[in-house]
Amino acid sequence: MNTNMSSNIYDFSTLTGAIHTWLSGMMSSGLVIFTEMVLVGLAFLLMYALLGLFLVYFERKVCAFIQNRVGPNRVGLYGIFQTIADLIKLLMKELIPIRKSDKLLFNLAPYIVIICSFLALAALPYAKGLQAIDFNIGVFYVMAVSSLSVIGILLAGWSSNSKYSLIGAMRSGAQIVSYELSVGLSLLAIVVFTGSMQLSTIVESQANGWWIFKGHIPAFISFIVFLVASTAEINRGPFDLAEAESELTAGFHTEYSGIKFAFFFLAEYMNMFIVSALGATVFLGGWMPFHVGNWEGFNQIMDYIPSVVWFFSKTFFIILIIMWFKWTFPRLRIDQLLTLEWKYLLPISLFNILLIAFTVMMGWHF
Amino acid sequence: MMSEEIIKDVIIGENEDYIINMGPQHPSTHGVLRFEVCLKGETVKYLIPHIGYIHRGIEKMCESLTYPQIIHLTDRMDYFSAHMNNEAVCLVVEDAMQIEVPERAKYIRTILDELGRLASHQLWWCAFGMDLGALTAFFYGLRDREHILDIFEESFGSRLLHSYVMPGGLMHDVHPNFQNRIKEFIKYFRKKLPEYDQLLTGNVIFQNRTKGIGYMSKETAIGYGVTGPSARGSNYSCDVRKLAPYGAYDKVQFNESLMTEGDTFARYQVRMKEMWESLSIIEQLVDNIPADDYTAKMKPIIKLPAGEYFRRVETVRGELGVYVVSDGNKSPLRIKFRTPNFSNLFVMNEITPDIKLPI
Amino acid sequence: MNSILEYFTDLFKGISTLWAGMRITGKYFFSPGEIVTQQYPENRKTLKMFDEFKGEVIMPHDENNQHACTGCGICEMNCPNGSIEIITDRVANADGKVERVIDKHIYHLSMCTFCGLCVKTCPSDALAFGQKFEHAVFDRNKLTKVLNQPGSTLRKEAK
Amino acid sequence: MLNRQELTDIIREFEPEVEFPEGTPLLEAIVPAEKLFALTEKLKSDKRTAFNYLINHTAVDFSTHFTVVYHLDSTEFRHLVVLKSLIADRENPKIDSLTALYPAAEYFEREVFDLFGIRFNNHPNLKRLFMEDDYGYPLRKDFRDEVNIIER
Repeated sequence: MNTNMSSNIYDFSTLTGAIHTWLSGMMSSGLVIFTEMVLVGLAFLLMYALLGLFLVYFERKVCAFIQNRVGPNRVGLYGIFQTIADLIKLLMKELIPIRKSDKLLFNLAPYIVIICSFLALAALPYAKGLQAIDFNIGVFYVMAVSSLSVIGILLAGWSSNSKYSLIGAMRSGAQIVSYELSVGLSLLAIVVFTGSMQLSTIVESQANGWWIFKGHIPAFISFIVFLVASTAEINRGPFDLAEAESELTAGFHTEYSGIKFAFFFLAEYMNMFIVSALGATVFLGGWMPFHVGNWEGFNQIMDYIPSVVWFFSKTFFIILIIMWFKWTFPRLRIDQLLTLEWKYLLPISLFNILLIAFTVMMGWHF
Repeated sequence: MMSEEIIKDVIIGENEDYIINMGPQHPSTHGVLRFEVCLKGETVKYLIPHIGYIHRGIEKMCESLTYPQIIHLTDRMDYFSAHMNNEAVCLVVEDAMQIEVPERAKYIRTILDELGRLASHQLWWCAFGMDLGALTAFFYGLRDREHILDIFEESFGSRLLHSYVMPGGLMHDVHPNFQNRIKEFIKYFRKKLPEYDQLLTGNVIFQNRTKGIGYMSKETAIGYGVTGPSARGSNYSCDVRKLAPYGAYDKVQFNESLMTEGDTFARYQVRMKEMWESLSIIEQLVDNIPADDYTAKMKPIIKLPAGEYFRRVETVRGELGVYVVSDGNKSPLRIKFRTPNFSNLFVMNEITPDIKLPI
Repeated sequence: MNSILEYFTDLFKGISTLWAGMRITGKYFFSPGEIVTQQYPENRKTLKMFDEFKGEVIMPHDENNQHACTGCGICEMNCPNGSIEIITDRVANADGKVERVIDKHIYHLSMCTFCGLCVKTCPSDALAFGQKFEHAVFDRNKLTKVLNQPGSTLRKEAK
Repeated sequence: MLNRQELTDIIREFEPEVEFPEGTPLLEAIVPAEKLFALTEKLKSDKRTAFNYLINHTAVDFSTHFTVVYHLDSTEFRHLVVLKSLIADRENPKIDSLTALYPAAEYFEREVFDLFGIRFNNHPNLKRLFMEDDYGYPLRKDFRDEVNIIER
């Protein structure tokens, strides 16, 4: 089944290849790599800022529609410049120094959090041929890097010399460490199916169908577990105990203001994007278009939609689900949060791995 | 030699109190009170309420105001049960002067009481949801409350603090649209109320958060003088509407909502049941408002005969007692409001220990 | 065995209750017709307050610039917050008798609690509630208003 | 539910010195201040009366003396009695605390102490509830505060 013929027109490797040959013609090979790195870095910075701004706007609109409201609608058409106005406000705000806080760690924490979310962006395949580094342990790398942000949160909570912050950070630590397990195990399910940890290989393996369809019930279960656990891992409602505003005012970032607060805020939204992108890549086929069996005509039409569009629409579908969670459920208590992980998610995903191993062994998947 | 005690005390700090403040600027207390919460880990060891942040000296002010003027201050004591507070003062004055209130006024007062109860319970529901982290509940509750506030605004001109009940009856007659609007609202709200149940009551997270939390026994409730829905969750029958009916409560059929569990979820369910009861009370009354005068003939200056008077009404949060000492002048010598929240609040220290921090 | 059954019934019951909540929010997400918020400054033209709305205390004047206030001071006496002050004047009328007329009916909007006692107790129905609700000003003094218009006179009832 | 006469008889049996004013809407009993605690204890523990619910507690300043007022209710029988005690000493008013009988009394008494300056013996935590420590007692008739209170 050769379905990738027509999607080649959107292959980004031709573009990147062209840039590489153009640069090699002008300078030495070392300089080429350096220039390319700078270019990629700039591209990611731009994407990071734009995505962050858009996600904040998207969240506000989604929650407004759920709550029978209109949402931001004053700044620009439909309020699209609202988040930019907010960003300008945050940039202009005073950075309040906290007496008796640990100055170095207090200032370091937001950078750790934002760097961790930045690192994970590199390994994600955005489209055919558009991926900064294609690690052969891509899934592992993204998980490892995204779980580093707990260090920043703990530092923020400890160094700001506030009881609310400390409680929030401790909760966050317990939460992220335990939910990391379930995220890992649910992703492991697909790794078992694919036999590879390389994200590009996982995407390629879904050319004839996404894993959530191909993998029968076990894949679906691991998708649900992944959704719940990753929502918890990025500290979003209903698992936002770390910043539960009706209990701890703002949790670990109570004492932060201005741009440092904006870093935490932006990192939270980018983490949401990263887990959604990872989920879309692993379970929903990444940039692969939607194909149905032998419907050649239908598949041809699907191929004409660019792979970038596929990737981002799948990602935003998962983001929408995560937002739907947040705006429906009340928050869990800390003991219930841990009960959910250790009593429900972990045994289920362990059993699920067993089921998948059996399925793969018997060759029951497509 | 360091004994184990010293190690525990000084080095680990086991007996040291870890105190955090909930309020007065904390998002869950809205500037009205402060809880001094002592924690052990995430568990509450003890909790001390501090009140008085919005104490306005109403009792002192009342000593220099006439009775109709006092009524506009009682709105502000608990602005979600403004009508009931007004009515309590009016009942005292009417008792003392032995005025027969026209039936029409009684019916309308009762309808307004129940509408106020509904509006307050809606706001309670949405704020409760918000405090638990379900922010959408907040907007659904406010959306439905708006309909009641519109009814209020059409008839009395203000949405929250409508000093509408006067000694002897009402300030002026209700708007001709009053009955129709209420019927429309009942039809609308009967459809929306089951959604409340689906969104929060049935939710497994919500039930786990509220069940078994803050257990209050009936004896504790009586001892601390807890009244209203909070006490009825502990199977303590204390509804003044049943015990000593005032207004038109003796003409309607309704059940006192009681639960036996005594925890937060029971108190929640009592209030949800009360919303259904309020709807049915309003339904029974709204068609039968007699055509009558809206107020009895009153003298322009109201002077209470010397003596002491005490009346109780059931507000949204419990029993409101008004104790008036009059020396025959047009303003009272002493007026004391036994507000329900004052008593309800201080039971907090009794029921909160040993529960996890998100109360 | 029983506990295992309980574990799974708990799990599925929990998921079904969660799904019930998500159905409600999902329903509203896909029905923009349910949006209830008003677009405030844009709908100023169409915004109409209810007739009884207590915006501020006004003194209605007719087309001859006449009002009904006799300056008796009952509203001032009844006001719980002292937000009404009345300054009267003594003027000789056409018959040569000295009679009390109102000079200034001062109304402090900043102190008013809209209890409605002045409107209710006014014996000549000279006061009413206005419909204006946008009272924000930059200077507090602007909230003190003189209700009777300059040059206005007392309306004489046709006998 | 006991009627007015029966209650009067029972209270008289407990405490012969109690006076009952005529013509009051509720049953009132004027108790000597030093006998108040003993009488209330009996009223609460006796099976016939069972006054277990303190609705309201406050004080009134009559310029010559203070009156401390207790509204007691029985959740079982739903009869009501108003207990009153006169405190003539305006300089250093004192009365027994009922906190041991009714937990609700603790905060009512703190409020009365805050507003009237009446001290309660045996109160576990007699601190001011609203006002600062050096503020006067605002509900006394002779209280003056030129700064914060505008008199009309």
